[in-house]
Parts: sequence; C-alpha cells; structure tokens
Amino acid sequence: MRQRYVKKRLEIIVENALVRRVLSLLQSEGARGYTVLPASSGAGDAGAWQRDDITPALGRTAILVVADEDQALRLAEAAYDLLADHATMILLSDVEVFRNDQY
Amino acid sequence: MRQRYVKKRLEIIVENALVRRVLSLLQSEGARGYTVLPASSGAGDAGAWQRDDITPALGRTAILVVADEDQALRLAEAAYDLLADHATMILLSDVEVFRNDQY
Amino acid sequence: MRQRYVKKRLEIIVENALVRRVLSLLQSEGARGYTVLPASSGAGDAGAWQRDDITPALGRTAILVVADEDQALRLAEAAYDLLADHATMILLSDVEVFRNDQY
Amino acid sequence: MPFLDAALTNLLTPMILAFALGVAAGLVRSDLSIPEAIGKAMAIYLMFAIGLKGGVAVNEQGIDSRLVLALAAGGVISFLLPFVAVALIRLLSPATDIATRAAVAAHYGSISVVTFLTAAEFLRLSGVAFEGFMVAVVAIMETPAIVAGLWIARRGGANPSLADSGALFREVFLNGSVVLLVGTFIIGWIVGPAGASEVKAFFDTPFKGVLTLFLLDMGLLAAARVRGVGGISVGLVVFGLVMPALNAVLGGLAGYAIGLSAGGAFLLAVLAASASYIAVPAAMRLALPQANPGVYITLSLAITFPFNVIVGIPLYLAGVQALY
Amino acid sequence: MPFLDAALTNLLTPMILAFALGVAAGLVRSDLSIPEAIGKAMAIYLMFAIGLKGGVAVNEQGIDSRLVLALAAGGVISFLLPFVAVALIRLLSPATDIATRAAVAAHYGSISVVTFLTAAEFLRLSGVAFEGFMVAVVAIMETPAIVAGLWIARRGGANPSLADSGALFREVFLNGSVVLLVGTFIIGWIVGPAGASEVKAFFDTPFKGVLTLFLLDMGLLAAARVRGVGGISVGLVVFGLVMPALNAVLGGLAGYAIGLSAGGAFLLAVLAASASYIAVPAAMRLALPQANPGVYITLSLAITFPFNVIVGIPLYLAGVQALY
Amino acid sequence: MPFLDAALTNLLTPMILAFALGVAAGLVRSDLSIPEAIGKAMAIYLMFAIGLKGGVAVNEQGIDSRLVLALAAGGVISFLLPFVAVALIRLLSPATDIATRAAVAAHYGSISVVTFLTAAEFLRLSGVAFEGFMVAVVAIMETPAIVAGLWIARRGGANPSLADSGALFREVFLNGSVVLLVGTFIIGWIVGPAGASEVKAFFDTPFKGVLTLFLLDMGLLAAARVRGVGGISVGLVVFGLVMPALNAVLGGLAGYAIGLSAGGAFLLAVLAASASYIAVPAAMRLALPQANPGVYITLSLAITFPFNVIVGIPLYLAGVQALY
Ligand SMILES: Nc1ncnc2c1ncn2[C@@H]1O[C@H](COP(=O)(O)O)[C@@H](O)[C@H]1O
Ligand SMILES: Nc1ncnc2c1ncn2[C@@H]1O[C@H](COP(=O)(O)O)[C@@H](O)[C@H]1O
Ligand SMILES: Nc1ncnc2c1ncn2[C@@H]1O[C@H](COP(=O)(O)O)[C@@H](O)[C@H]1O
Ligand code: NA
Ligand code: NA
Ligand code: NA
Repeated sequence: MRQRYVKKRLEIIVENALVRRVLSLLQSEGARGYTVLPASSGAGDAGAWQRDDITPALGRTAILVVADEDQALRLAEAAYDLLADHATMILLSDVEVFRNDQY
Repeated sequence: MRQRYVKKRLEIIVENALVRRVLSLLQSEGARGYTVLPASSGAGDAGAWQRDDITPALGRTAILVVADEDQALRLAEAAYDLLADHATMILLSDVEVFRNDQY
Repeated sequence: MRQRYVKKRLEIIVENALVRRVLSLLQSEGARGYTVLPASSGAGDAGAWQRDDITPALGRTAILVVADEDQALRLAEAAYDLLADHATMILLSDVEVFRNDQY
Repeated sequence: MPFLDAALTNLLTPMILAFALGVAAGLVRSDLSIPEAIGKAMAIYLMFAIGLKGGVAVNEQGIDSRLVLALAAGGVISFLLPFVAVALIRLLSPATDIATRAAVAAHYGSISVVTFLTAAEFLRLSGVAFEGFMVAVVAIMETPAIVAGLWIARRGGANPSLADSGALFREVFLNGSVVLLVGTFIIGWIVGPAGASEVKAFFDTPFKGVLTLFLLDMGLLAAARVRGVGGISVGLVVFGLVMPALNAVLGGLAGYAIGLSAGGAFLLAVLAASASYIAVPAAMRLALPQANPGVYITLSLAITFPFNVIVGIPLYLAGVQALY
Repeated sequence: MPFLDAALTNLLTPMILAFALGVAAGLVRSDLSIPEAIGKAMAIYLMFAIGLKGGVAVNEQGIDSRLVLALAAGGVISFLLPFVAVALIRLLSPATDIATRAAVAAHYGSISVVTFLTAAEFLRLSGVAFEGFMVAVVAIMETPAIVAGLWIARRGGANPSLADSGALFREVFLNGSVVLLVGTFIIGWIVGPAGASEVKAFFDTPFKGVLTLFLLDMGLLAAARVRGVGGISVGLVVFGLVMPALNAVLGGLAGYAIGLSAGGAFLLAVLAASASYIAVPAAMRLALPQANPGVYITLSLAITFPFNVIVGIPLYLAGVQALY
Repeated sequence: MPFLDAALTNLLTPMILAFALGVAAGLVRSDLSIPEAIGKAMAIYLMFAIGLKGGVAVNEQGIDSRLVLALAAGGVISFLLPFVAVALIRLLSPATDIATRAAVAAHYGSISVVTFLTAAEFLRLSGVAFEGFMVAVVAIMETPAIVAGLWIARRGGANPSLADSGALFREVFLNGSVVLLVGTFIIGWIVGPAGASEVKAFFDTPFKGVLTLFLLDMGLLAAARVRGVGGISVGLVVFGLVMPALNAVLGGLAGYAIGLSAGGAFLLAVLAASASYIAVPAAMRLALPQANPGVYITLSLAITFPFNVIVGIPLYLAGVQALY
C-alpha cells in the first residue's frame, strides 16, 4: 500500500470577473498549482445567475487548490480578504494524496 | 486565525431533464443557495452517457449545496425521495466555511 | 433517518489525451461507475494550460469515482501507476451515500 | 430500375455521404467530434430556417382546408402510431418490459426533424413540389405520441410518474423544438417573401451545407450508439427496421386520402416513419424512468434513423409516386 | 401617420419578430436556449462585421473633421450622461442606495452594440444614409461612463474598490468589445473595399440573419430577467423607460449640433439611449460590488433594451427627422 | 522589389491583419477570446471545405502519376524531416534533453493545416494555380513524423511509453483531422463539381471569412504562448525560425523534382515548413510525457506559425518561382 498524505482542498467559487485576481493572489501567495472548473448556474443571497447569460460577469467559476493545511488556510484567508465585499463561497475540506511534494 | 464552521457538502448528480425539479425542491425545502456544475460524460448501472450526445436528456449535471448538517440531511433525503426511480448519485461530505450565516 | 454508508471519493485530474486510457483502466479494474467533469484551466509544476487552447491535448479533465475504500484505493494505485510519468493529480476523500450497493 | 437510380441519387449527395463519413469515423473510434454547442446551434439554425420557409410558403400560397386537414392528420397519426408500435413490439420482442415498450412506442409516434429535412432536400433534388405548410405538421407531430405512450404505460401497469404532470406537460408542449418551429413559422407567415428575403442569405443559401455538417454529426452520434445494438434483442432490431416502413405506408396513405400532393404525402410518410431522439427521450426520462433508455435511443438513433435516411427516403418516394 | 408606419416596418422585420419570439419563449419558460459559446461567437461576428464595414466606409469616404467631432461628442456624452442618470434616479427612486445608483448611471452612459446594429439596419430599411465612422463612436462610448460612474460613487461615499485600479482600468479599456471594434475598424480602414470584398460573403451577406438569431437569444435572455422586475421599485422601472428617451434627445441634438447627417444624428441618439449589459456590469462587479446587479442588469436588459428596440428606434428616427 | 510587394500583399489581407489583431489583443492581455467550441467548429469547417474542394478538383482533373508521387513525397518528407530537425536542435540547443528534442522534431515533420490554407489563399490572390490533390498530401503528412519522432526518442534512450502502442497508433492515425480531410476528400471525389455545387454556398463562398476569424483566434492563442518564449533557450528560438525556412527549401525542391507545378511545389514547401500544434502534441503527451510541452508548443505556435504566415509564405513563393 502506497503511503498517503493528508492535505486540504480549498475551493473558491467566485464571479468570473474576479477569477484573474484570485489567480494572481494564489500565485503571489505561493500556491504550487490550481485547477479552474466551470459552473453552469447558481443562486444565493445575491440572486440567481447562469452561465448562458449575456453578461458573463455574473457567472461563477470554481477554483480548486490542494495544499498543506497551513498553506491552504493562508490562501483561504487571503482570498477571504480579497473577496470580502463580493458574493463568493470559500470551502475547505480534507483530502489525501500520494505525492507529498507536489502541493 | 479566522473562525471556521463545519457544514455539509451535498452533491446530487442527476439527469439534465430533472435539474429543474431538483432545484425547485431545494428552494421549497429552504436551501439558501446552490451551484450547478456541468458534467461531460459518465457511466453507471444505467449505462454510459455523454454530454455531446444528440439527446441532452441523458446528460448529467452536478448540483452542489452547502448547508448545516441538519438541513443538508433533510435536503438529501428529500432529493432521494424525489429521485428514487432515477439513475442518480447523492453524496454527502464534510466541509468548513468562514461565514456561518451564509448557509 | 435513512442509513448512510461511508465510501471514498476518488478524483483524478488528468490530461485530455489520457482520459480514454484512465476510463478503460477503471473499467478493467471493476469500477461500477464514474463521472467525468470538465476543467477550464490550471497550472502546476508542468506549466499552465487552458481549455480554449488550440491544442486540446494539454487540457485537463476531472474523473470522479465513488467506491468502497478498498476498491477506491486499488483504483487510485492503478491510476497512479498508469500515470506515473504524467502531470496528474489524484485525490482521495471521504463521502457518505445512501445506496450501499451502487458503488 | 428507377428506384435504384433514386436511391443512388440520394446516397451520393454530400449530405448522405457526410452521414456515412460520420458513421465510419465513429465505428473506427476516431476522436473526431463536433462540440455539443455547435450541434445544438446547427439544430436551432435548421429549425429556424425551415420554420421560416414554411411560413413564407403559407404566406404566398394562402391557407386552404388541406392545411387544417394535414395538421389534424399529423396529430392523429402521432397519437395512434404508438398503439401500432406497442403491438408490434409485443409480437417481435415479448420479453421487453411494458415501460420500455411504451417508451419505444412514443418515440415512433413522434418525429425526427433531420429526417424530414433530408427528405425535403431529396424532393428538391428530384424536382417534386410539396406543400409549404408541412413544416407546421412537423411541429404538431412532436408531442401527441408522448401522451399516447404514457397512456399505454399506465394502462399496462407501468405507473408513469405524473405527480408533477402540470410541469411535465409544460415541458413537453413547450419544448424548444416545438416553440422554435411554430414561432418561426409564424414569423415567416407574417413577413412573407419580401421580409424573408432580408435574411435569405443566412437562412436559405447555406442551408444544405449546414445540413451536411449536421449529418456528419448525426453519423458520429449514431455510430456511438451502435455498440448499444449488442444489448438489445434481435426482435427489437427487426422492429426498428419494420416499424418505419409500416408507418411510412400509413402516413403516405393518410396524405393521399386527405388530398396532399405526392410530395406532401411523401413527407407525411417520412414523418410517420421517423422516430424522435430529442423531445421524447427527455419526456420519458421524466415520466417513465423505469423504461430503458439504452433500448429506445439505440433503436431510434442507431437503427431507424440510418435506415430512413439511406434506404427509406427513396423507397417511400417510390411508393408514394406509385400511388399518384 | 408616418411614425406608426415606421414603427410597424421596424416591428415586422424578421429581426424584431425573432426578438419577440425569444421573449415569448422565455416568458412561457420553454427550454429553448442558445448555447453560451454560440451567443459569444455571434457577438464577435457582429462586432467584427460592423467594425470592418465602418473602417471600409472611412477608407472610401476619407476622414473629415466630423469624425473627430463625433468621437469627441461620443466620449463626452458617455461621460456626462451618468450625471443626468444619477439625478433622475434620485428623483424617481430615492430609496436606491448610492452604489447602485452610480452603477445604474454608468450603464446608461455606456452603450449596447446590438441596439446600435438594429438601428443601423432600420436605417438601411428606411433608405437613410449615415456616416461609416459611427462604428468608431460605438467603441469610444463604451467606457467613459464607467469612469463617471465610479467617480459619482466615490463622491457619494460608496467607496469603489480601486485598490488594484491599474488592473481595473486595463480590464475596462481593453475589454474584448472595444479591442475588437477598434481593431476591425482599423483593418477595414487599411484593406478598403477591395480587400473587404474578399470576406464580404461571410461578414456582410449573412449579417442580418446572424443578427436575427442573436436577437432571438437577446429575447430569451431579456425574458429570463423579467422576473427581476418584480424586485425593483416602480420608480426604477419608470427610469428605465424615461432615461433612454431623454438620452436620445440629448444624443440627437448633439449629433445635429456637430453637423452629422440625419442618419448619423439618429445613431448617436440611439447610442445615448442604449444601456450597457456586458462591459459595464463586469466593471461594476469588480469595482462596486456593493451595487445590486439585480437592479442594473434588469433595468438594462429587461426594460431599456426591449423599449429601445421596439418603440425607441422608430421614435428616435421620427424625432431626428423632424429636426432636419 | 517584387518580394516586398508580395509580402505586403499577403500582410494587408483581412486574414493576416486579423491574425495581427489577435496577437495584439493577446499581448495587451485583453479579455477577448473565442470559445473553444467555436474554434473547434471553425477547424472542422475549414478541413471539411478544403477536403471537399480537393476531392472535387481530382474528380475534374483526373488522377495522374503526380498524385501518387506527391503522396509518396509528402509521406517521406514528413518521416525524414524530424531527423534533420533533431540534428539542428542538437547543434543550436545542446542542453535540450533527448525526449524534448525528439518531440520537437516530430512537430516539425508534421504540418499545420491553417498555414496550408493561408498559403493556398495567397496563391489564389497571386493568381498562381496548384494541384487540387495537394489536400491529400496534407492528410498524409500529419502522422509519419510522429513515428519518426518516437523512433528518435527510443534510439536516444528516452523510452517512449509504447506499452499500449496499438491504442497509440489508432489514436494517431485515426485522429480527427486525418479522418476528416481524407473523408471529405473522398466525398468531393465522388460527388464532383455538380454535387459539390449543392453545398458551395456554405463550404466555399464564406470560406475566406471563416479563415479570417480563425486567424484572429490563432493570433490570440499564439500571443498567449509568447510568455512561454522567455522559458526557452535562444538556440531553440533560432531553431524555430531557421527550421521552417530550411524545411521549405527541402519541400520546394522535392516538389520541383517530382514535377509539381510551381503552385504545388510551393504548397509542399509550406507543408514542410509548417509545424503541428494539434495532432503531434496529443501524441507526444501520450507517448513521450517526459518531453516538455512548454518547449514544443511555444516553438510551434508562438514562433514558427507567425513566422510562416507573415514572412515565410511570400518568401517561399518567391523562392519557388525563382526555380521555375
Ligand atoms: N449554500 C450554498 N451552496 C452552494 N452554493 C452556494 C451556496 N450559497 C451560495 N452559493 C454559490 O455562491 C454564489 C454566491 O452566493 P451569494 O453570495 O449567497 O449570492 C451563488 O450564486 C452560488 O453559486
Ligand atoms: N461509482 C460512481 N462513481 C462516480 N459516478 C458514478 C458512480 N456511479 C454512478 N455514477 C454517475 O451517476 C450516473 C448514474 O448512475 P447509475 O444509476 O449507476 O447509472 C452515472 O452515469 C455516473 O455519471
Ligand atoms: N496544488 C494543486 N491544486 C490544484 N490543482 C493542481 C495542483 N497542482 C496541480 N494541479 C492541477 O494538475 C495539473 C498538473 O499538475 P502539475 O503536474 O503540477 O503540472 C495542473 O495543471 C493543475 O490543473
Ligand atoms: Na414517427
Ligand atoms: Na447610453
Ligand atoms: Na512540417
């Protein structure tokens, strides 16, 4: 059985207009990698949105980062500060990986 | 260190044709928000499907809801009942958030 | 309250060019089902990629499999071996389901 | 042998060859594929174009009683064919469960727009005229079969989930294809030839080319379903070949009886012969989830569609022309 | 009554009827929808086509001082209209918070390309000429309103997040529409009529048809926003109807004053009257996240856009023609 | 100076200017982008169109021995060029690892369809005829270079993962572009000019416009790769400029030797000069994952493609014409 390592999965669901900023934040905070996933539609306190809309700015995108607990928390807090005024969702959960050094 | 709150992440993978119904169920059961994510293809006991197909009805979509444990379980059970006859997948897991009141 | 069962969620983020191979591996290793989710862009040690690129081969896709712990670990290790030389990410986490027999 | 000539004429168009190319590429598992968004866009384009054209034709030709008769005939045929279908399945594949049987039956009562388009192009190529209002018949035949199929299922004891039947019927009757065909038909009717000439360069001139590309996609998708044929009984495969021919006879005779031109009767035959793979599967997943989609999609897309497009269309025209 | 005639002429084009079909389909909640990628591609096509056409016109007609005047007028109008707008909102809907007020104001200073295109087609249909360089005015009017809106917000105490204002202004001034319009305008200017004739069959001939399909999509999207109207005050709805008319008067007078042709003045009126729903919402989400997008998107897309396209365009032309 | 004239003629077409616009927009980091589905659809359209056209030309002109010779020459060139390339890289950038070297070499043996299309349009603009069957040569040159590249890698000790080599070679030889080019070539051959005229309004008339839009996209994507240039050695950049010119000489001479017309020899030169960025990267990710994609994609897309399209095409034509 190969050894596994516990990491944190950080997910940030953010308006399209802000993706670039979040990615540069992640980079400047030293994230090793990230993956951006598309979202189709959604709703929350700030109302409903859908990807097919004429106004791409309201659409949302999910940004996934896997990192060591410390790093993940740091990234999460930095993202939280950056996005304080925005309709966003930041999630943290546990995840296991095989390569300890990749994150 | 900012305080974090433990919530449940509920994921429902459901046929496109049923997305509208699941979303109105979530709404009527009082979910604060949801995010819909596209899926490309898949397979299970009911056979394989792919998004590029001519028949959009067989495609699947993932619906993500973050909620308090109680609420998430209630939503999950309601979805399970609604979708009892359908080829679907309902997943629950733990997740942490910063804003306690958003969910 | 309906009974829940603990399973593993296995996620494999892999280059598009390799999706077919991973899916046949999963099938030959006996996975009951899988769901493929699109990704938009990303970056890691092997550089950045984006889905809109002219070269689809560099794009990434997420493959999700829910399975019993044993089975999930077996699948994860087999995927790890198949993808040893490739820029890939394999994640394992806990998840609960209602139908014990579906996975 | 004029039929073989006609069949060859049909076969050797870029459209049908593109379909064949798609099938071939799919069978050798090439990674050729047309993005979903493009397939959807082409379908919208094709329906917009024929709706408009049909409406313009009615604007030019005026309405006569045959329009009303054709609409009525279309609706009745769509509603009745599922009963023929379900009987035939029981005969050919007795082991198929009632829900699946009813679902398949609904598919064969409804129609395939692309089959209709291919047939209409074949008519143009053959120099045979037809009534412009046939497009409205396409729209009307999409849905009655769904009602019939669900009724058959319930009668047979396979309880359709009609809990939310209001929602179901809204989804069925207001599905995109129906709304688009009817809406653009009305637009064409209102604007007439002068108005439509404004957009002719987009909706008319390149039409056949778009249809050709669409048929390439249909070929790829049909081939992707061919593996599904292994999973269904021989009786069902036979059904997928016999049912369209039988339905074509019924449709053609109905067209003849209500006084359509040979071209119109042929198109009614083709509509009767064709099977749905968009609107009906969606409705069945909602209301008859127990029915096996592997059966109805495979039959409709991998067997009946290619049969109609390659063999059926010239065959039905020969048959109808023998009648006139 | 020539205005009613003109209104009817506008209304009964395939374009406007397609918009109406989209609205109707959306209101009955049909599942008809046009994939995002297709909507985006049509927008790119339309902007490429008019940019090119405008540049070719300038290549043919040469530049004169009116081009410079029109650009200056466009920029000034786009910057000043938000001040008019914010005053009008304060009057009509005093409860609206300052951030939302400023954001709405920015939308009405900026422009809608599709409204412009529809107006230009209406001119062609009416046989009224206009200056080719008006396309450059479209590009120039996209963004000054954003600066004005943010300035209004800051003055009112709703601190825009300008922390990263370098990035913000790059994102605003180099947004896709502006770059595409300006870039293709320059291409058209360089290649002239001979060069453009190479691609005319793609960018010119089918243009109206693409616009028709795009308006179908706009109708669907506008209808999807209609539910939002319930969430905004009556005063704001009135604003969404009065503001475009008022802006059209200002724009038309400015066009007249700087010596544009009747067609050119009309287009300036339409640009002034139209409200943004792409570039400005993006900028506001970045810089004024406190402003309520439910208000500005609904006003712009579900109220002002349909008003302009259906009622406004013939009305503004009648008004401008009365002036000349 | 006729070459400068030709270069300018090439440069000032809407096509090349659209490419330049894309590069500019990308470099200033505008958010202009063309959805992936649209890019893919345009590529399919362009390949369908030229395949068809090539087949029709062969139907009209008949086959002669030169077709067979050209196919053979194309295959041999594609297989041999990687050996030239790998030697040149070793010379210019000795530090590059063997896997990356072999992968780059494979890219330069294979071809870029868009470069070919741009060159063919340049021929039309210059009034130079060429053999219709050159399209078949495009298809045949896509893949031999992959085999050569993998062979080079293995010989050099960078073990390609050929565990599943059956799958690999199916994926390589049945990749979408090859199947589409060959398939539509055969369709064109079968239906001939009469059949193709049915779909001419879609596949021929708007062709240049689609190519123009596609080149806009290519410009955006090339610019997105420019940052990658910083990460590669100067030697590799030089390679990306010298290799295409050298390959063009070899391709042009081969075309001359086998008796092609000046137009045909020029196209063979262009094919030899062009480098793959679709089929070969996919094959290399599968079989040579150790090779650095940042190197081969950047070289092919950000250096060689722009060089060929802007400088190379007029240069190679001048060169070939000097020969005839
Ligand atoms: N409870 C939730 N579960 C899942 N997604 C949510 C939830 N709340 C918000 N979201 C997503 O986050 C976006 C912004 O949330 P809000 O700020 O509440 O409008 C929504 O449009 C959803 O896409
Ligand atoms: N074990 C699994 N892991 C991931 N996705 C699954 C799994 N089982 C089913 N699915 C997804 O759920 C859909 C319906 O499942 P089924 O009812 O088993 O056909 C499949 O098509 C997959 O997309
Ligand atoms: N730490 C990470 N978090 C999220 N996604 C990652 C991470 N590292 C890598 N990835 C994804 O996996 C791909 C390959 O990773 P790499 O091999 O590091 O280049 C990247 O392009 C990302 O899409
Ligand atoms: Na039928
Ligand atoms: Na305005
Ligand atoms: Na080459």
